[in-house]
Amino acid sequence: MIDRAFDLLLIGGMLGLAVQVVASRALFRSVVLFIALGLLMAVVWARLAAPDLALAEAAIGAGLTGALLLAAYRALQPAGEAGDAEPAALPRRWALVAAVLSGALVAAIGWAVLGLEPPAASAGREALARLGESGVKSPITAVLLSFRAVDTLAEVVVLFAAFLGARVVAEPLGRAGPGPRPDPAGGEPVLMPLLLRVTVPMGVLVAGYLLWSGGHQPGGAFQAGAVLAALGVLLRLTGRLQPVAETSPAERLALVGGIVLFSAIGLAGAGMASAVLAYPEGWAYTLILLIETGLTLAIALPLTLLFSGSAGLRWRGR
Amino acid sequence: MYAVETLDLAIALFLLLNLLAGLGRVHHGPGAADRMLAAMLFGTTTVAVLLLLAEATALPALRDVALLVVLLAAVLVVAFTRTPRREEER
Amino acid sequence: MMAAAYGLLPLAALLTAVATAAIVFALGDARRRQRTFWNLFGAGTKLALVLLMAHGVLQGHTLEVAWPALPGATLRLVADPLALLFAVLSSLLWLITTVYAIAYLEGSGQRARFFGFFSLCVAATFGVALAGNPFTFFCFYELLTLATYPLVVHRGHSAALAAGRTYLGYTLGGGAALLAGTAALYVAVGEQPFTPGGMPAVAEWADRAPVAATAVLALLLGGVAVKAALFPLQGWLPAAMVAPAPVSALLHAVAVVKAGAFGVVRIIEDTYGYALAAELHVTPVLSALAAVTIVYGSVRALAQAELKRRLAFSTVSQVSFITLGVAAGSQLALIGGLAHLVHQGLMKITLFFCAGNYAETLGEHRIDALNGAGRRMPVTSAAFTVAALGMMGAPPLAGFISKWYLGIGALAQGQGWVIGVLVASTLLNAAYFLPILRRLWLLPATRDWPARAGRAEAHRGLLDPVLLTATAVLLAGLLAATPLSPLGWAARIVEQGYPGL
Amino acid sequence: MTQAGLYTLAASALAGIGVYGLIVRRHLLRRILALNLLGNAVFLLLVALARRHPGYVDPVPHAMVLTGIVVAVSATALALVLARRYYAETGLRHLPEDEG
Amino acid sequence: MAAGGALSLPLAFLLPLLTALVVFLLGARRAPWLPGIGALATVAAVADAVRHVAAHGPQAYHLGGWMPPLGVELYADGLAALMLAMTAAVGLAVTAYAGPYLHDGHHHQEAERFWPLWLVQWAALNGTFLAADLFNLYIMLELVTLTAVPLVAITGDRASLGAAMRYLLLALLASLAYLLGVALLYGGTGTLHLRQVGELVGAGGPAAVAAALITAGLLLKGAIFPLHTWLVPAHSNAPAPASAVLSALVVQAGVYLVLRLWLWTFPALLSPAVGWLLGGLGAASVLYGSLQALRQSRLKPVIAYSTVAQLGYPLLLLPLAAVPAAAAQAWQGAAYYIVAHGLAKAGAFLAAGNIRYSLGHDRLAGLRGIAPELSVSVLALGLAFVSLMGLPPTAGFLAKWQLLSGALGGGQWPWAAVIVLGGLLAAGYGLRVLAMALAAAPSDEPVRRPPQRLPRRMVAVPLLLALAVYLLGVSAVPALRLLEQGAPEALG
Amino acid sequence: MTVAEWLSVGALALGAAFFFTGTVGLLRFPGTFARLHALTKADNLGLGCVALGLALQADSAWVAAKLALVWGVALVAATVSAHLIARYTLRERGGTGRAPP
Repeated sequence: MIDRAFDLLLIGGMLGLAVQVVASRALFRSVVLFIALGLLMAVVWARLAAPDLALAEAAIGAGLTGALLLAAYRALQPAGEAGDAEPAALPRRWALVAAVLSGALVAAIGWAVLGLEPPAASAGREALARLGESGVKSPITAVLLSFRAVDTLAEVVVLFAAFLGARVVAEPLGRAGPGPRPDPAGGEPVLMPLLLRVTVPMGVLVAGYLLWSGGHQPGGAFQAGAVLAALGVLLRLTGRLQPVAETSPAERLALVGGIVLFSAIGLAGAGMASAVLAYPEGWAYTLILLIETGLTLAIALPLTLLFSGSAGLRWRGR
Repeated sequence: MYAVETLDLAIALFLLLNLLAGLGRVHHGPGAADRMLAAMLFGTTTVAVLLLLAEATALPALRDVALLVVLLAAVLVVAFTRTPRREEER
Repeated sequence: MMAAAYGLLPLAALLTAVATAAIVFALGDARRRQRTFWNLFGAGTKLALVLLMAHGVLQGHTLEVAWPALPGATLRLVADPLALLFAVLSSLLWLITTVYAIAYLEGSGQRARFFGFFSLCVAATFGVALAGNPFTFFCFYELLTLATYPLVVHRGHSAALAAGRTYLGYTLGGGAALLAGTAALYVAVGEQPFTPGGMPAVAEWADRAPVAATAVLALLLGGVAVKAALFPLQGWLPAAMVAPAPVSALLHAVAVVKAGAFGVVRIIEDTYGYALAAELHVTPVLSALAAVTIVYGSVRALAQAELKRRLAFSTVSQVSFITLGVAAGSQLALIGGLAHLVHQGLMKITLFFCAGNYAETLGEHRIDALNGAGRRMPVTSAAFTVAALGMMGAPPLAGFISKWYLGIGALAQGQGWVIGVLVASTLLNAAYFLPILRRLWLLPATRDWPARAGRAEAHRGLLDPVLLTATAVLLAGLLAATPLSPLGWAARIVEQGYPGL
Repeated sequence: MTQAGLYTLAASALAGIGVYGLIVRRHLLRRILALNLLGNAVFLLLVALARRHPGYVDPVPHAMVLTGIVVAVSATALALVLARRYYAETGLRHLPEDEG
Repeated sequence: MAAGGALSLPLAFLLPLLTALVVFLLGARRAPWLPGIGALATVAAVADAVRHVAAHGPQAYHLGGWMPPLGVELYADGLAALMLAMTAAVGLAVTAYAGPYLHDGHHHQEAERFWPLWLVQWAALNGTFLAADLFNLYIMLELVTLTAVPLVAITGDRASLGAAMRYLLLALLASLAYLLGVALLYGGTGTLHLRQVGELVGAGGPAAVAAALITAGLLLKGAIFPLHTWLVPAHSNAPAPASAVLSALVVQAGVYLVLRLWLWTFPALLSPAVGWLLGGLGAASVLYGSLQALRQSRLKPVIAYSTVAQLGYPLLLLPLAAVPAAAAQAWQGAAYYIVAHGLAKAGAFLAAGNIRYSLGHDRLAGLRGIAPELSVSVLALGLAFVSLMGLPPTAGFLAKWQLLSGALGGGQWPWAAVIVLGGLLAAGYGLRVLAMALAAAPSDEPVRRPPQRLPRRMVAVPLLLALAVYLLGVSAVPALRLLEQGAPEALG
Repeated sequence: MTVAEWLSVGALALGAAFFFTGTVGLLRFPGTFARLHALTKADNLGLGCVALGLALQADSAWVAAKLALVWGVALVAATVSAHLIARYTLRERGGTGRAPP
């Protein structure tokens, strides 16, 4: 009863937020509502017994995407510009067409999902049954790094490609990223160092913990990487990390080292184990942990750099 | 223990209601800060909901999620206050 | 061993022309002497290879190369007597035209491009001649279109470009029809080699589906009729006159219109077979169209004031004799038509060379400006006279021979009206050629042509080819009775291949 | 209706909202937001479907969504960078064909 | 737990990827030879894969040793092998061309950025052709998109940025539509493996919705009318090597997947009505793209619209696949079309790149009296266009012949008419370009800007690509024999 | 139910009440600063009570410690966030740009 009420309320809130994101006349409101929606999605994942996703959503959906959207919003809404300079909305009849189209889509998908019988067998069931062969105890980590390791490899490459792409299209260093710090004369808020002193070590610890726990419970390289990236964003925002125009060798290594390591171990599988991306008997857990460590960096750094809008970052303490 | 879990869920439900009510502030503003404030409420309440759900649905990992949310909530606020201000953010 | 070597001859001859094109392209514009050498070397080698092939065929060898392009569609080159008739003609005239073109284009730009495509054009013509099945025929037929286009627009001014557009509009449209027809034919009967007397499978199919078979035949003929300049698809030919004289010679005498006429022969005689084509009521239509074209072309020629345009309409008229010979349906008429394939080529190339000489040496393009040119350029004018008389059908020249065979062949089939067409054509030919001859020889010069470089005649490179071809016109008529004359060879083709007609 | 069924329907509704927003709204940032809504809908559908099985939760869709989230944030980040540069060069916040 | 299949399958994905990573690590300036080495290694892997398929039939490689549905399978049948080979040829050419193009002193930064992007894209393309897993395909498609968009924008001018933005938004929408369909399929079948899904999915409503979503996404990625709007600005504003891979490979991957999925995963749904719908879209692409190409005043948009047109032909297979008398030939024609178009289009774009590089513009009217220095590039352009027109002796012709024969054999004359008409229209726009290049310079033209000297390799590469089209035009038999490996029974 | 459970229920109920207060404050109070005050204080107290309530239900000290950690971090984050937003609002209204004392 309460379960049902909770679900209905959650769904209602989620859809209401989504409608507001689209319908809200002020763009800033849309952005904030979208960030709130991210938090709500974390609760949705929690309700659907997907704590891994809730972790990822909390780190990426709420933290990183929010920061990215805010920075982009500011960049597209220049100072001194009065009013809402959005292009006029579609004429009413087109909006109606769009509504009909979207309605049809909703009806089609809804109809399809209601007619969908759960299959007797599924890849997931087999994954659970053969979890023991993977070398890790968490089924999701087993799927990500053993059964379907190539997806994970390709996906980290996607992130790398997005970084490469951003290098091509980014604005010049001075204008890219979140922008200059607002008011040097005013100095930094007195409490900022406190925040950093608590958040950064805690964040690193949490990242390490998530990385380590990926083997047996929710967590893993994604979540750990996302946490580190969020810390990077924080340090970039507070000026501890400064954007620079060149990627340092160490950064290059961090960006691709994990992928190279993953590929190399994967290739070695052809000789040392049964196939490419297979792990030698008894080595699976160790190698997976090793790969995940590399991937954590390969996820954290490009995300930070994408936010920063720069090719590299340099430490400039305080 | 059944009763306690139900209670946890009930409280989570109540908090969810609270949270959605707070969205009114995002809507009405009037200032950008008010909107962010509402988002903060969202953050804290979400943490509480997650903690309750962790207990109610026996998913201890949700506590890690809650920890992440509190840890990263500040990032958003910093992102909001530390980027150049614009005139119009209604 | 020997047989195998013979078997590779068609490929070797084809590749000779392609390689010549490649070398000429690669040499670029600057290296004139090397280009001239390779041009002549390529043309000479090809002619030698083709003559060797003719020898092989006479010896009874099978000269055939085939390789599969697609499952169910083979690229096949076969040297049968009919193929060789066209191949020898084109190779010989290529050599001569090359000599002429080298002299003619002296000093003009883009010669590497010109001679490259020129060679490619001849390679395509050779492929059309030796194509052993409709698929191969189509491939080379389209290649010919493409290779000639840059020659038509060679001068590059807007008139040339407009002519090129017209040319392509017609020929690619025809190509599309031919493609559709050929593909439909393959779908219906699968791949069949060209078979003298018609493909048996086509006959069976026509029994089952006469309407479809007629439609496909119409598509095929429609496709080749464009190049053969059959009325009402002749519009491109006069337009293409903007091209340089050697190109006109090539288009009219050697390659393009001949490929069309040759296509008519292959389709009527070797694909459907005359009997089937007649049964499907296609041949009467074809002969009627040919007759109309003959008269139409001649009438239009009468009205042209420019020499090359008059010659162009003359071609429209003359080429249709070949079609007429095929459509008439008797052995004799077919012999006449095939012989005319060669004869018309020799005559028309001579005429175009001469026209080129007048243009080049005197700077005259219009007929009324040629008064007295015969005395100024006696050799050229003599050659022109021989060829023009041949065109009219004056005995004992080449044109007379083919028209004679056409006439008696048609009579044998009881198609007396063909005689009427022949007579009308001859009269019209006389009407548009004799005034020219009169101006050349009888009227006094009205213009004061400056002697270029002290020469009165066209220079050697332009003159020798004309002499050669004019002599050939003479010989083809005088020696018609010998077995290796065009007529003798045509007779051999018909007797061996189409005994049933 | 089961919990999973409820969420699958929610997912289809969310997809509709996203697509509507994508068509109707022209500001680049809004389009990117709409795409993210659509992405969330797809993820929600996957996860809800994973929950239908009696006795177990299918981990494969979870892994897919985890991957999908990273892909989505990569694409979003690139799109935002591109939108900013586009704006810097053209002064436009929407695609030219969406004018008026 | 055995991998089965040839090791070259995963290598075809991993080798270009690793090269990209190492190039990024070392910097393209420090290791200018590295992309070439990587390209050659990739070509070798692809050659080995093709050899395996030709000799031993379709190859299935089970990554990690996990059989589907648990693991991801790489699967190379004849069609995939053909795509890999075409990609390898184009890839090698583009790699060879981009060297001098980018390292001429003007494009240093572009070079640093181009190489890793392009090599990752190559890996992703190979992955797209090989993946037999619907979700893995999603990631590969995203990878292709996220590398293609920056390649569009690499010059950084306004037009290309707008084009890239539009492309990115639409491509992301397409990916999500695809993923939505995949979610439904997995929900219904419990597997992501292409053929397993095909066996389990049936023809019910959910399957139809899934197929519709997936197809809509792929048609958008494949720029099929009326979802083609993004292509022309994107492809005509990119630098030459990028245009070449975008037109020859990236969009073709979308069309390839449409065929792959309809023939392997949704054959049960391929009713005549659906076939006619998809074929109709293909036909509309052919006609619309060609007509638009006729109206352009710049060279690169002509070539880009020609891409829209050419992408339509393979879709004509779908209505023909259900007609037994048409299926086999149409299948061969459609597959060969993709190969022929890929090579010819890459050649055309690279040749156009030379013209632009040298003259500084690509206006058709400005091509009159083009300098003799460019004659080889013009020749390459012309040769490539002949294949796009479908005239002999080119691969484009053989493909057209097979497709046309299939249509006629099945009595499907409307499709045959589209094919013939499309060829004529292609001739129209092709020769419009070539006429300009053959034309003499207008006499009143002021002194022409001396063309910039072209590096020799840039001259040679487009010509070689164009010649390859002719080599494949002499005989399609080896390629079509390869294609038979693992062809669906209905098309065998 | 045990004493601990009763206590837990009480703490949770109190937490819910705090949250409710915070929300009402956010919605009803006039002025940004007033809302800021109400919200940060009430919410974090609410979170504290909820954490306490849950800690009382927890099976292990590890869980309780984690709950405490969550609350602790939340306090720091909330403090700093409130501070930042206050500064921001001040400056937005043309203030000195200096943090309020």
